[in-house]
Amino acid sequence: DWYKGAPRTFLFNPSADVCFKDTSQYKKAGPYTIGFSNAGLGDSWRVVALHSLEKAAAEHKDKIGKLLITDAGHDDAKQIADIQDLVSRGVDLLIVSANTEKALDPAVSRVMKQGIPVVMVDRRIASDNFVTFVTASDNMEGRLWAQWLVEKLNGKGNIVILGGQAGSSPNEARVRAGMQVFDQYPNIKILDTVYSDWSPVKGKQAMQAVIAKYGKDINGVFSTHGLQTPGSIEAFLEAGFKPGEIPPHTTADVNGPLQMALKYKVPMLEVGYPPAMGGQAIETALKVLDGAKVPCITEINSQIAVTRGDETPSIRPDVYIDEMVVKDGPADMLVTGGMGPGYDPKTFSVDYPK
Amino acid sequence: MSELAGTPHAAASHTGAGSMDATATKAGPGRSGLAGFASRHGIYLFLIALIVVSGIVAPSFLRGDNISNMLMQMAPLGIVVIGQTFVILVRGLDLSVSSVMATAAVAATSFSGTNADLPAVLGLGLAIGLGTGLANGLLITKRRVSPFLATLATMIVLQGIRFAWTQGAPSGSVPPLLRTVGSQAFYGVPYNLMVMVVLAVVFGLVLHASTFGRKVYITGGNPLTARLVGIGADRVTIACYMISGGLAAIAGLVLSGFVGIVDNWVGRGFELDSIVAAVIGGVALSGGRGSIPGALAGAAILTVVFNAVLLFGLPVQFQIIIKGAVIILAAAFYMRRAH
Amino acid sequence: MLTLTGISKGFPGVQALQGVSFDVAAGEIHALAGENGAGKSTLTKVIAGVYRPDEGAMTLDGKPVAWASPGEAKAAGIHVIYQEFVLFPHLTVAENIFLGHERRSRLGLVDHRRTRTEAAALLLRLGVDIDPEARVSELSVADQQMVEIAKALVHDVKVLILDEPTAVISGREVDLLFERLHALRRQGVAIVYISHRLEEIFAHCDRVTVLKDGRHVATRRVAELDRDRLIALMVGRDMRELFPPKRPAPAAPRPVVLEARGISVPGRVRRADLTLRAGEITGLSGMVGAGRTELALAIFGGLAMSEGTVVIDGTARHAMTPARAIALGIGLVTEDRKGQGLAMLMDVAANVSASSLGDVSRGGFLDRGAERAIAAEAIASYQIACRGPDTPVAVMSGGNQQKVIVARWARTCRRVLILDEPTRGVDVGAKMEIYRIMQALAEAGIAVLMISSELPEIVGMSDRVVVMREGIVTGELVGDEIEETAIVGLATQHAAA
Amino acid sequence: MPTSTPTTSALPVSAPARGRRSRLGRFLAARTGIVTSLLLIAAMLAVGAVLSDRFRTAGNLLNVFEQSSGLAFVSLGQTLAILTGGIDLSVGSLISLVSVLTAGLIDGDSARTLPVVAAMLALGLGVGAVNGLAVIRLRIHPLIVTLGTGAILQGITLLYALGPVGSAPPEFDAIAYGKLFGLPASAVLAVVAFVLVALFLRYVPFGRQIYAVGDDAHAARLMGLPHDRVIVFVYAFCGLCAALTAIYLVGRFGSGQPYQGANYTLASITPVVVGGTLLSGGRGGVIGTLIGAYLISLLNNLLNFMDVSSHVQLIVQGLIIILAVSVYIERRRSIA
Ligand SMILES: Nc1ncnc2c1ncn2[C@@H]1O[C@H](COP(=O)(O)OP(=O)(O)OP(=O)(O)O)[C@@H](O)[C@H]1O
Ligand SMILES: Nc1ncnc2c1ncn2[C@@H]1O[C@H](COP(=O)(O)OP(=O)(O)OP(=O)(O)O)[C@@H](O)[C@H]1O
Ligand SMILES: O[C@@H]1[C@@H](O)[C@H](O)OC[C@H]1O
Ligand SMILES: [Mg+2]
Ligand SMILES: [Mg+2]
Repeated sequence: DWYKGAPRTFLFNPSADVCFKDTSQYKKAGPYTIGFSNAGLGDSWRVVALHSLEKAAAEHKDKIGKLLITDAGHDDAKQIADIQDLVSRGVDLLIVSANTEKALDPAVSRVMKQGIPVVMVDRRIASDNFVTFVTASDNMEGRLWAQWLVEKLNGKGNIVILGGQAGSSPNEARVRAGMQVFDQYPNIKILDTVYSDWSPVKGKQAMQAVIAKYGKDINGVFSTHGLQTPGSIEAFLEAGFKPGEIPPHTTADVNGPLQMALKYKVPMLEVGYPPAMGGQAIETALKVLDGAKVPCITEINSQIAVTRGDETPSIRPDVYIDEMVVKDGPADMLVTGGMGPGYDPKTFSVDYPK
Repeated sequence: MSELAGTPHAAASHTGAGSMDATATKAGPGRSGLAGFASRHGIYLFLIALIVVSGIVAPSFLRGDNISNMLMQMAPLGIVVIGQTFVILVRGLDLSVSSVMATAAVAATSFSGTNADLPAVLGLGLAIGLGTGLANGLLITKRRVSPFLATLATMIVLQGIRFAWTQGAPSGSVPPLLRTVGSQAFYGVPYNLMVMVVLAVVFGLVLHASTFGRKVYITGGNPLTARLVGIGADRVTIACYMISGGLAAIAGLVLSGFVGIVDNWVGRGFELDSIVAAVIGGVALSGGRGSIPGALAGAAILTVVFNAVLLFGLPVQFQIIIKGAVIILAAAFYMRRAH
Repeated sequence: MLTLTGISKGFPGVQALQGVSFDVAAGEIHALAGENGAGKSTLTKVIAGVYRPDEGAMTLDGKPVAWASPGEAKAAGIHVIYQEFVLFPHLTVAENIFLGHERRSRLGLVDHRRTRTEAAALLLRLGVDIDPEARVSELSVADQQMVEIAKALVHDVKVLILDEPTAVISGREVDLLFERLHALRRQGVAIVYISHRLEEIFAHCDRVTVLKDGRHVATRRVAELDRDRLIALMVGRDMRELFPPKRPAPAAPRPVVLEARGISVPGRVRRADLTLRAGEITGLSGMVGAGRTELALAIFGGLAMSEGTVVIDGTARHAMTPARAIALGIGLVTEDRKGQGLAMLMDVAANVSASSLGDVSRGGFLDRGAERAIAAEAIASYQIACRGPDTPVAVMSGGNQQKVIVARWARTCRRVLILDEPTRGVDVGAKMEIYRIMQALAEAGIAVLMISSELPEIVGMSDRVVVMREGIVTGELVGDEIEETAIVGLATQHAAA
Repeated sequence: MPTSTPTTSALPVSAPARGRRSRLGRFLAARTGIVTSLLLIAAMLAVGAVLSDRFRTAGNLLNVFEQSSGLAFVSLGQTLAILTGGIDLSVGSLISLVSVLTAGLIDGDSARTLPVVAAMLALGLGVGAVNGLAVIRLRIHPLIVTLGTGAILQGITLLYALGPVGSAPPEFDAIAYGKLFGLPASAVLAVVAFVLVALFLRYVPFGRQIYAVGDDAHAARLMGLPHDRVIVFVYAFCGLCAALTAIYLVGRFGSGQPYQGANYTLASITPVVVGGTLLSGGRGGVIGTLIGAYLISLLNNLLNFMDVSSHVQLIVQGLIIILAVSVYIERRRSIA
């Protein structure tokens, strides 16, 4: 039912040459020691992504001798130290999900200079000093969301940008890409940009303030992920917006916003950013250590879903949100998790090589 | 010699025109009439003036839904401030409140998410809050760790436990009743405000009318006196930290109902904001001085300032800037009054 | 050298100095005498720039001066040894001595070796054996006082003021101090000397100025005075009038209420015994630092004792706590009013009821009406000057504050009342009132223990006197044995075993 | 600040100890913090060495050294504030402000490095001096003053930048990651700075007076010591250290971020107290802080090597604070 094909960003990419990296210099015999420097946990997306990575490592026990994982607790300074520590521990390859794109740049670039290949996942650094970046195209997400909002509003209206963590690459990239679209429409106005740290609670507080300021003048909310979207919808409801009156919202991955979209009749576009990229990072890492050619950006495919009747000329969904939602599922569930049936983040445990 | 009394300003007052203790009183000695009234009730007058001015500058400020919103935002802070007041009165402070809030909120989602769980949710939340308060109190009284460090340490430890418990991110949902309490209003009166008011009345009576409350003031006013008149100052102090922990847990639960989805950072910033509110409300960090109504007025001022900044069309950043200015001005005001 | 004219200084509730004039010449030791609270220390602090006088003028070397800070006075050559120590407990003895006048090397840096050796030399010159490397917090009170004195010898001072320097030292140390003072006098230093020990004034001082209740009473050449005339100037009346007449000793010995046996507090009290009897006033005397306060605190449960027992009405009590002591009917008026006795921000009613909250609460709630009624009664019967039960104690005068504390304990002590320096810093009127209360309590059958550093008070009030020295009880006097010389003998006698 | 509790307010009595203690005994007794920290470090090194031979490599231990320098720089200033019995809770916001301004104003252009760095150091100094002046003039507790100024600074930071801004010129890289005599440059600088301040505190009269003010501010005033100057100085110095930290972080991160310093406010206090400086002032020193900062970095490093989850790392960190501060409490006899 859903789109299962190759990444559209790859297929539809109009440029003649797609960037590829030769990784033969990193070819090595196993078993490998792979390090994963995680920016931090704290939201359900990141937990599933970590689990996906651990699961993939467990499936490759034959090749991976050791997987060393550190967690920086969303602290740039600690992540730099973690990366240094992982290098000290003698990793053959480093997977990094960088807390913020600029701050980790010098540290990650340094690792590459030392000849250790780095695979970025989900959050990249600002420069291109890595072998490849495993993602689901933040750019595509940002553009699709923006294009949809523009078309929903017939090219005229006021948008609030509800960001995640300021300075993290997915957030920055999605907003940048979205702005490329908005900038083409002079009658689209960005009222305010606020940040939520990917938290629904903070998202709600931030949106309450914005709604207090602009009220009914808000015509659309560009939310850079589904984690914070419920907070925004809540804030509208509390400000007295009735079902059907809440302006269109964008979202990704999370079940809660989908449930709310249906319940409160909120026009919504979901563009997936599957945490399954955690597992993909392991696959890609093994390719690199095998000396195989890899694309400079490894994108995995995103699902596109909208509320019924809210498709626009440019945005044709793969599925409708009512087909995608897990009606009685928990609000914080990741519908794009890809972890298979019976997965429960609370009890998940896998025997990966330590 | 190590608490406020040992610090520059207190010393300044020693060498200046008599010690602060000798002249400072709740009643503002020697002042009468309008000036005395203004000085005694300055905080409430300031709050009223703030509301009036905000209403004039931004008429939407006084709209029913805006007021309802502000009250809903104030309630969780107000609940924490009540506890913080107890702790500051005994010359302490509690930095662990935000961690308690988040942990209690996370705990609330670890059941099936129905109203039947409420007793368990409340019980577990309170256990976390009271347990943390007990740990703080014991460290402070028995191990003599400074309140700042003791509560900083428990804040960090609790955060670690929370992450270990949730494996990184909380999931699940809170009981519907908590949802209602945290995010609904009854004819414009938010339920969470009602919770705050009930708690304020109960703990206001405890502090201002009960024997225990008197012991709190004596312990904070002069710990040595407290000891020598047979008041179990240690037990009183521990109880204050437990009150703070317990109320923080309740605030965390209330706040968890705010969005229904809980994250690891419910209550982030409350540790400093609650101290700020208390100080603005006239609770002295040197202990023994302050009241619940004053502290709540402080919380209300913070909330109103935040709201007004937005309605005035100022950038959000001014919320923080004005918060900083208000706290310094308020502290300077009380200092001046004490002299 | 230094003259003061018409100096006034008030504190809320007290006029500490009123139109006081005073002068001290180079090469003179000028004594400043007066009762507690007469204003001696306040005058000192005005000279030192700690307080700015409300009125009056000051000249140094003929030039008018008005200090903006203690630093200015210091720079002008005025050095004060304050009654309360100005020492830094975490710094070493040597550092304390040279603080602000650091010994430097050629590079201008602090020369710690020189600081150490010079401090050692200085202490040697003073004749005391104190390790210059020790932290001041490790020293005994007497040694701390010697460090204070050593500090004065470091600089070239024009005016040296000593505020009761001998209160905590004795014997040889006192002699050494005066040797130094005489040397300084020869060098032309102007010395102001404050002491309650009149014999010192007569032995060493040139002139004496007497203050009373903040006013200048007289300035005389010491040679023109004798002891009685000086006392008359200070007190304005015969000392004996202050005290209520002693009650005759009863025919049968009074029953023992409390017996402290072999009480030790590490470093402060060694195996002290003390017996208190119903209806008797026992005076506990000794030099400041003798360990009287600690003995009292240990009995009351306010300080942990390392050995000993307290027997109350025949029952031995081991783990005493203040709460238990209060329940047993013991009360303690502490020596430090502000530091230990009162919650300064709270009102009279709250301070009076503090030790008997149970009496004014019902079902866990305070009965404010009952509390105010009790306070009103106390205010009336002890003649406490205040606006009423709601007056914050902070605005009251020292004597009235003291009466509030006495009122608190008079309510709850059924067996024993301990008063530690109950009249320190209170005026004559309040003093008499406190004596009267003590006597009344004793008449009501309560065992009263009065700790006091004032000999006349001990002599005037006590039925029995116990004397301590360096943590040890050195003797006991009854009836006619009670007189100043006997007490001083016991207080300064060297500890036997 | 409310660093003490009813229980710690003890009667000011202490045992007369006339007996002279041995030099060494006295030296060590005055440095419980340093001794305990060094023992802990030794224990960690032992555990780590047994655990993994990669842990005990010079490279790893030098990395730890480098990792500690950011924290060390802020804590250096914080130590002085705490020595006077105060505290500076504005350092985090000041770091954030200086880092966005430094990165934003230089924006990769080496020509601007000198003037901007100079201006930023002056800014740090100035903000700190304002803190100090507010403490003495308004007579407000430093905790409140710096909480307030911290909020104001954070607001200003966010007015300037909501997200990451600017970029560091290449020469910043040398401070953050470069080597000096084969040692991490930042760490060498940190050690030099600490030793200089330690010498200052010990050998310059003003340094001794900082201790005196923290030991007993009232007595310091009576002695005519320059109490007010000491207070203004330590907060100004604290601001300067925060600005230095920010500039170092710009080098390490290559850009400025508006929440860069947030973690440092409370974190800057830990090495100070772990190193044995009393929160109540008057006792301690910067060498303890330097060791404390190294200890904290080493702890992180060791826990990473031990594969301890980040959650447990937090718990251990909290417990270390408790352990450290309850070792150094001054034992005083108190009423009851
Ligand atoms: N800082 C102050 N605040 C309020 N009252 C004060 C202060 N200092 C002194 N007093 C009061 O001023 C009066 C004079 O006190 P002062 O200390 O000068 O007396 P004194 O002659 O030195 O007494 P003593 O012999 O007991 O030392 C006393 O009533 C005292 O309580
Ligand atoms: N080592 C010390 N450091 C600081 N202050 C001290 C020290 N020892 C005593 N004091 C203070 O000096 C004063 C008198 O000393 P202390 O209380 O030891 O003597 P005491 O035994 O009470 O003497 P007294 O016999 O006069 O009651 C008290 O106020 C006490 O707090
Ligand atoms: O990429 C983002 C991830 O880093 C964040 O933590 O969760 C939401 C995702 O979109
Ligand atoms: Mg005096
Ligand atoms: Mg005494």
